[in-house]
Amino acid sequence: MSKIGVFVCHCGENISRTVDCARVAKASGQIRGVAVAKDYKYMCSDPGQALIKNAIKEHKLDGVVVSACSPHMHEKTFRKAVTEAGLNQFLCEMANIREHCSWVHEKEEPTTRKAIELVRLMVEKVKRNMALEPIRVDVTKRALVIGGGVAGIQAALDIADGGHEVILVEKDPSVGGHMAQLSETFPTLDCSQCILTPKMVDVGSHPNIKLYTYSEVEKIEGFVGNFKVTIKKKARSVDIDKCTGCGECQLKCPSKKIPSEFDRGLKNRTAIYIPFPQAVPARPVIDREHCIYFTKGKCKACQKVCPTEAVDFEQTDEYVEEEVGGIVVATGFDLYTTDKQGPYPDYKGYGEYGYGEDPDIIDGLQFERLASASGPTGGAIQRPSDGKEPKSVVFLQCIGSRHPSKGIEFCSKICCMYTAKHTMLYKHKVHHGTAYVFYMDIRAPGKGYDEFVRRAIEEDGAVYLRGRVSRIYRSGDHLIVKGADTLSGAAVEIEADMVVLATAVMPQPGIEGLFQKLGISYDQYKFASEAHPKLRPVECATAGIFLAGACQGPKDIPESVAQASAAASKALILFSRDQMLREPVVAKVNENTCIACWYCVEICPFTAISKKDIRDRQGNLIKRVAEVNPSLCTGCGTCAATCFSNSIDLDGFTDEQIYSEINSLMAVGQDLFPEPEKAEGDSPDEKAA
Amino acid sequence: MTYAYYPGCSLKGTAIDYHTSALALAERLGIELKEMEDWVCCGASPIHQRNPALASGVANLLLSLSEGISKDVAVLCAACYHNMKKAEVEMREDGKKRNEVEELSGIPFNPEVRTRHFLDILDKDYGLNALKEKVVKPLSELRVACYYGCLLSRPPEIAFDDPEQPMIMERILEAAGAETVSWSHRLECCGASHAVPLTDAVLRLVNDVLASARDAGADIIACACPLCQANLDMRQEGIRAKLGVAHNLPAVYFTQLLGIACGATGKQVMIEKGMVSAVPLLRAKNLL
Amino acid sequence: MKYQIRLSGDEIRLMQEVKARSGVDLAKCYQCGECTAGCPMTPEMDAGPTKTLRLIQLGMEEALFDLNTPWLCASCETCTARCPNDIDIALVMDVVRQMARLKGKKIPVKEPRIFQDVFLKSVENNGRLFEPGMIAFYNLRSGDLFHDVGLGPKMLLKGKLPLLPHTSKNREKLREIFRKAEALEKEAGKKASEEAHDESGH
Amino acid sequence: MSESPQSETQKDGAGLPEAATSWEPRIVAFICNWCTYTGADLAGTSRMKYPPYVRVIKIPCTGRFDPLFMIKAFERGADGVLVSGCHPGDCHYTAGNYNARRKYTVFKALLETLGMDMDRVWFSWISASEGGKWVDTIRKFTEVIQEKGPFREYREMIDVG
Repeated sequence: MSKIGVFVCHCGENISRTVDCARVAKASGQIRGVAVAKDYKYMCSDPGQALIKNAIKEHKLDGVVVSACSPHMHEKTFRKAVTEAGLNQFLCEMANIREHCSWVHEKEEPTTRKAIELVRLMVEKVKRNMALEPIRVDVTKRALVIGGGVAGIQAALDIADGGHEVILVEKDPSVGGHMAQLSETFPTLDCSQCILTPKMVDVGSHPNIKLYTYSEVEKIEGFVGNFKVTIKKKARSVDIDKCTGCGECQLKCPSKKIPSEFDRGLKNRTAIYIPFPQAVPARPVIDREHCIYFTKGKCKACQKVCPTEAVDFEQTDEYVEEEVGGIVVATGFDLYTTDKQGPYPDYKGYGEYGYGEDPDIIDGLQFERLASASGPTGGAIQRPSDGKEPKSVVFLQCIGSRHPSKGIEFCSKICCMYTAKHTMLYKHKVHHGTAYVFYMDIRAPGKGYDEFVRRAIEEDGAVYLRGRVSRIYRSGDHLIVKGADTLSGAAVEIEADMVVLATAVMPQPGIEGLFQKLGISYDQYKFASEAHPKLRPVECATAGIFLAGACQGPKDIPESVAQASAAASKALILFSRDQMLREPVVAKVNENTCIACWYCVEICPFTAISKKDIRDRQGNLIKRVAEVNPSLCTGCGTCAATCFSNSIDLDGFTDEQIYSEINSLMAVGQDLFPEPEKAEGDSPDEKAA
Repeated sequence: MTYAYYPGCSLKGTAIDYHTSALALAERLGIELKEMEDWVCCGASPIHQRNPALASGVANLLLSLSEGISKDVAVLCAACYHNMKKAEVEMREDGKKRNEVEELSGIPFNPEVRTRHFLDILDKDYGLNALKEKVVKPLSELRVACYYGCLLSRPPEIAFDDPEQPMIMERILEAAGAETVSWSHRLECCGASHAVPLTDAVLRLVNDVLASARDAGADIIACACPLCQANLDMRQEGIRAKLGVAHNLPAVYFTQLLGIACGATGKQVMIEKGMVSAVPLLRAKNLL
Repeated sequence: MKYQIRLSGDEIRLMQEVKARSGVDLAKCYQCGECTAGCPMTPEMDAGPTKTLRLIQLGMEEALFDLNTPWLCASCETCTARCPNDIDIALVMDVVRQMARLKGKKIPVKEPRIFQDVFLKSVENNGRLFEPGMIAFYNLRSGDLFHDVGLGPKMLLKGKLPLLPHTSKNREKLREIFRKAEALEKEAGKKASEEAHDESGH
Repeated sequence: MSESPQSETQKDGAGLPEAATSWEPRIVAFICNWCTYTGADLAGTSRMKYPPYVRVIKIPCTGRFDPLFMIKAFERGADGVLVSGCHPGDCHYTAGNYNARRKYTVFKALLETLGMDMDRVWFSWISASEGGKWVDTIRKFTEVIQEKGPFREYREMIDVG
């Protein structure tokens, strides 16, 4: 007969507010096989853990059920505690009576009953748990960093400086990301490129970093410590080893009217192009969609002019495989657009602002390019329609963001700050102009941030209006902006020369494709989800994959950099060991009953099952059976549920365990739910009666 | 092509020209607008301003009158369209609301009934290509400002085109050879529901709409609502008197222009009914 | 309006009553002002829709029914269409008018109310609107005897005003709906105020 | 399948809760550890509310779900069974949820032929971020089961069998 200990946590009042914890403990004590059942205010605290450890020793427990929060929260804590008391950690399970019970139900009888049943379910499972040992696997001490913006650059440099090899994959022809597009950065107004380009150069020249630009992750196999990554190097049509980056080809290219991605459509580029002068690598790429040779079959002007014969029209996409132990995802963000059919088809555009068709209504990144010394106007603020200097500019915050009827509820976090910065950049260049800002709330809780916003208002004279804008329309030379100032209660109409929309920060369009390949989860907006919002903010639920920067949610530069270093340190921790332990949740085959139908081999998503010959001493084949490679098996259990002869089981989630859980739910006859008063006189001896 | 036609009160009074021109046009296109018998007033804006539930109850009564004619109710007036479509959409999507309205009106709701504005019928059912074939007198060189007003596309759930940037009337009139102008006040409210009690405010709103159309270079405004047309047409004199602005910009129904394009005479579409006459303009463009 | 208010926890009742009548939850309103920004009638209004909603949120019933804003609403629904939180603001304006009437409040701007009554009376009487009768009756009631009087003869000349009312056989059915709706709104009022009372824990 | 072990509590049991005077629906949810379990956790951390009649059995992946689990649950008195995992394409284990679905489809057809009320079995995709969807699903499912009442037909069916 089992000797199980049940430990019911009050979690302060988080559980006890709606669940009668004392009753849960009392009822648990009456379940067969339970040797001891106790409740305590904070089971995860030191005294709480001590209580468990003492009980294990005192009652010689062979299983523990901690009835508290979600196992995702504290399973590790309690498994560690029972190990310290000499119990195998896999003999400890958690009954989730907080997230799945006390927090989601009212204070009523069925809630406490549910808590008791959840305990009983786990008790029945633990009775059938087996002492297991974690699986040891070798760690490949190389990292993959996906995304070459400031977060990816920082993570790559930190890991590389820590002495490990890094594979950095960037989808665009150059690293740099959005930060390279910015003019100046808040709250210090230092030049973005001045602080970023040295890091870009470091990434390009670091001996530990292998840089794949114009490349994408095609496939990922394996698991923490042992990932196998297939990278697609898109055909650049230029041999970057031969090319010297002289730029002759760009000058001669006849196809010159392609909107530049880097300048966000405010300037044109050629079909063979280096995205911007500071690009790393400073090597061109041919945009095959627009190249005259690729579309019409004639031209080759670039090839003729190239002094090193680097242009290669025959180049094809190339696939390379890399083995890594950990992955940092730093795929960044893009901006929501107000277009009717933008890159985010799930979200409505802004018809009331003309669906982004008016050239003088631009977004924040376009304004950055206008204000940038390296931008299309050389840093002069000129409106796109006619190049005139705008005398009044209206900045609109919360476009897309905090706008549930357009499908987005979150705050984009960075717009309050960059809009204040924009008003300053504008006023520093157009002294007699007026900058108006429509805002809903000012969110500037960073170091020196609120002071910065006040400076925009007090020193640079930006006019802040608290309200949203209902419509923007063109009237001759001007844009009419119809907004409101709720502080005065007035409707406000402004004749503007240019309007700048602080549009929502969104994940890269289509990024969920990559997240699916990585097997990591993401939220409704397709921002990657962290393992725990507070305590594991840079890890994914999938071990060995870490998050950095705005792919996880809107972030400014300091935050992205900090998170990138945090992700790098997580990777370095992973690489600090030669071997790592994995949960022993793996499938095992009963060779006596296996009928060699090979359905498991076919269905296993990880090719962890192979065919094994069983031979007698003479080497004659007796039979063939399935065999699981435990270092490849991830424990999904598909094989166990599929096996025709029921010969595969999954450690930790065996058929026996699951059936006992099901049985326990429906067990009756045992009055586990006496009213508290009625139960007063019960003694443990009566329980089997 | 037969539709249950609900004219509404204005079309039998101040907007008799809208009714007549629509019927003349429909006949030329081979569309049958069969008037529902014994219809009542939808109550326009005052009805929901008094009691929103009452508006839905009356709308349900109106929808039920289409039985035996067609599941599609053709409507020309934007206020009627708004009240009926809003009730119809709400009842179809919200079971609780549907029960309430059925209870109040004592009439079961038929979820297959659809309220259709005539613009939508021309665009989707009849089709622009078919329409083009019927055009005998293209509206060439006529610069038209298409005016939607507020009620045709608000709330967005009842809109039959993009609620913020509809192009349906432009598409239709362009198919008839007209040149349409791009202008800012296509969807701004003209204040028609206050035309009687708050005339001064309404003069301001109408003046804004007319000025916007004029600045965009329009010769004429095309309307799809009797309240809008009456307001834009009749208030020009008040604007001249009170605000000192003379617009002299004809505002007519899109059905009148289409009727002419399809060969109807001026009389057949009652083009002479407007306070600001469109006749001289249309003569100058050789359309009359 | 007075610029000091004292909050006691009861203020939520007004919002609950509006919700019971309209289904609109004004807790969603974050006072962004977009409704006021797009409203065509703001030049004539004393508060604008945003502030009107705020008064409901704070339970300021007296101040709310003093406003001309709900009565100047032209029902164009621009506010509803643009509200970032999908609040049917135009419906709230309708409901405020309705509540004011049922509670017997003095209406701060009489003309729209008279027009509403006269219009619906005409509809109720004839089943259909009789425009000349309605206008004449409106002028009588509002005391503005010569309102728009210049337009009448011109419209008659143009044949745009019928001389006799149209009636409909469904007039009775229509009247029945009017009567039932009136009974229901009174009942709903009682229920709403009771519910609001219960919910606020009194 | 092998005979499932008789649980010790079952030996204690005196039968099924047929005579319960105030009947409460019994819903068993088999949910995957990565998506739906975490989504249900999120519903908790967000303090959303739903009826307390669902009992969760955690499995690593819906791929582990064996339709026989469902049969067992009904046999032991469940009135409804919910299976929920990651969205198609989002499976932590690449394709487990897809396999589960495929298996279930085949099984469903079989059970329907046998006259089983398959409205008592729901399959859904709820991701780690969809706490609200978990709550909605439980609410709706509970409503449906409450409307249908105890699953007497099944127990009668197996009694006859």
